[in-house]
Amino acid sequence: MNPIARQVTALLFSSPEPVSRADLCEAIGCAEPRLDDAVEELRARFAPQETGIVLREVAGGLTFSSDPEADDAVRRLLAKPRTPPLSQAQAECLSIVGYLQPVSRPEIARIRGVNSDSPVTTLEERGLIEERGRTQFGAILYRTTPLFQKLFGLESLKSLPDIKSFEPSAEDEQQLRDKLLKAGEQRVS
Amino acid sequence: MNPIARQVTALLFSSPEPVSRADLCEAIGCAEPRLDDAVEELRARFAPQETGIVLREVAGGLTFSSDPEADDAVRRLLAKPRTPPLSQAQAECLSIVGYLQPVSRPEIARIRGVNSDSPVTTLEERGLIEERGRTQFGAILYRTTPLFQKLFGLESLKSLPDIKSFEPSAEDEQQLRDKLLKAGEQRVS
Amino acid sequence: MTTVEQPWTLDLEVFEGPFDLLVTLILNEDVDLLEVHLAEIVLAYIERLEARGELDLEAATEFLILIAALLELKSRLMLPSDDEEGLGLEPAEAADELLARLLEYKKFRAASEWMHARFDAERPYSYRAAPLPPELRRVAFDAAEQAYEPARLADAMLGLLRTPPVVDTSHMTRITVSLERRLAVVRDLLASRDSFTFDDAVGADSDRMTQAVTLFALLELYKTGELVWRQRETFGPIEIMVPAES
Repeated sequence: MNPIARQVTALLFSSPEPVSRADLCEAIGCAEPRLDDAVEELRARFAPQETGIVLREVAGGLTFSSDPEADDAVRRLLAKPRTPPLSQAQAECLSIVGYLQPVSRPEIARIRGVNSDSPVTTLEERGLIEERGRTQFGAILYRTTPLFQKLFGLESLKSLPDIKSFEPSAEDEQQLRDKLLKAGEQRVS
Repeated sequence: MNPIARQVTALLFSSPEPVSRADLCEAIGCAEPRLDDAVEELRARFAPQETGIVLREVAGGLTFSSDPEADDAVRRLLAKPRTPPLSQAQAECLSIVGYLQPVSRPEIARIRGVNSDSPVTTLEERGLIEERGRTQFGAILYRTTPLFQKLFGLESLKSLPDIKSFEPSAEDEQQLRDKLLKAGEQRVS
Repeated sequence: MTTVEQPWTLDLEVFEGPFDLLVTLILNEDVDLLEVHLAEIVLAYIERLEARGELDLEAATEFLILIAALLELKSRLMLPSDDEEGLGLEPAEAADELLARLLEYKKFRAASEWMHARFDAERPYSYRAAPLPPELRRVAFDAAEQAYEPARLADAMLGLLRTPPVVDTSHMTRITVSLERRLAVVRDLLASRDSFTFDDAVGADSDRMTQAVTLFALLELYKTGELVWRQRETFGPIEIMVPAES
């Protein structure tokens, strides 16, 4: 491996957080194009099923993770319980914060139709969302954290799928409207 | 690299501590001689000036470290002044401590309307606030540090922006404190 | 219209909140809404919350409101629209409003499925958990330069001094009927008479919310064995009695 690629590897290995390309260039003292070449070399070297370590681009920077193929062994060694799955309530709240951020608790509750304090608190404890200011009425606003991007393998928030792709189709909408009206009419009888 | 060598790499990468050969064998589920072969392969692969990561055999077992040839770059990256932007939660806690000091953790939580242990701990780690005695009930009291004044460019605590001009009813510190606690209670209810 | 012989069963475990339930209920092709007994769903839903150890009156109330919205929609459709007085929304508007909320919810529900899938796919990647040594977590005093604006502290302080406006809840009196109060009323009646009717329990000029909450109170007491009830004919009076000693 060329010297810059080796330095990048050492930096990514040492840093607890993903490192941006700009910070890598600054620490190494090299120009961006040379860094890009080095990153390409790393990408091949630390590809899945190559060395046990894989290069990932998440949360606005580069970082290493262990290869998923070694997941079982890693868990046995670290006696690590599997990260608890997201509950449905947490996943819904996380989607709302992810797409509407910054967004307040009352707004989350309004969209879900249920009080959402408990899943919001849990997401905050899990480090997936954090406070970001307050509304004019003093309610805390939330946004997602860099850890969210890291755990969801997102390079940035722009890597989230377009929210439009989740919108019910015009057909679905029409069907829902028809059924809703029909439900209302049926109940008249 | 062979599959066992890849697994060993993933394990050493993931573990914050050195790992003994016995623990590696157990986690991977392989016999010691096969592990020894894999370690030999790693020793060549992760030799100094090869990849930026080096394999080391220390008292507790095997571990990775960054290649000393990259020490200067690592230091430049990690020793960058630790003044990341303040989160909203941190800014609120810091302003409460700044204006009301000394102030206890439970009081900070009451004013903000949410548990504030995490931002308070981060502010303490970053050297912006420090402990200053305890209340009669044993809660730790906090005050700002000289580093806080330096990072905010304040000559003294008297140079904090004047709150009275925005909130005329907060004549003195006691009134400000009462108003804040009352606002905090209203937000929670 | 087909008759559904087999009562339709609803696996309530899979629902998150009333919108989720409603969307499913309304869109389920196999379900003839005429055959779905809303009261049973209410009961099953509340029981589920209770079984989970989270009988949160707030959540239960939200659910009742949603069911009430559906019933209200029905009742408004019964009325010629020009007869409506003092009602905030026209029936079509009421339907549109409910529809808009259901659609919005459905969108985030779909996004949450993506979140689940992504989270699971990413779980096998482990990142190194080696935190920075403490001495690198703060800037050295001598090297420190101004990095923050004091105005940030004043802004934060002013944010903390703001309070929410007092919310006008006069239009919400319908949902301030307390379950505890209705339970007490029913228990008093049980203590003083052998039997009484639902109309006795709600009072002569009760509103719909009082009726709904009283029904909920009766369901609770039925479940705990404090009362039994019967209705001899459809739409006839509901009689409530102290259970016979066994």
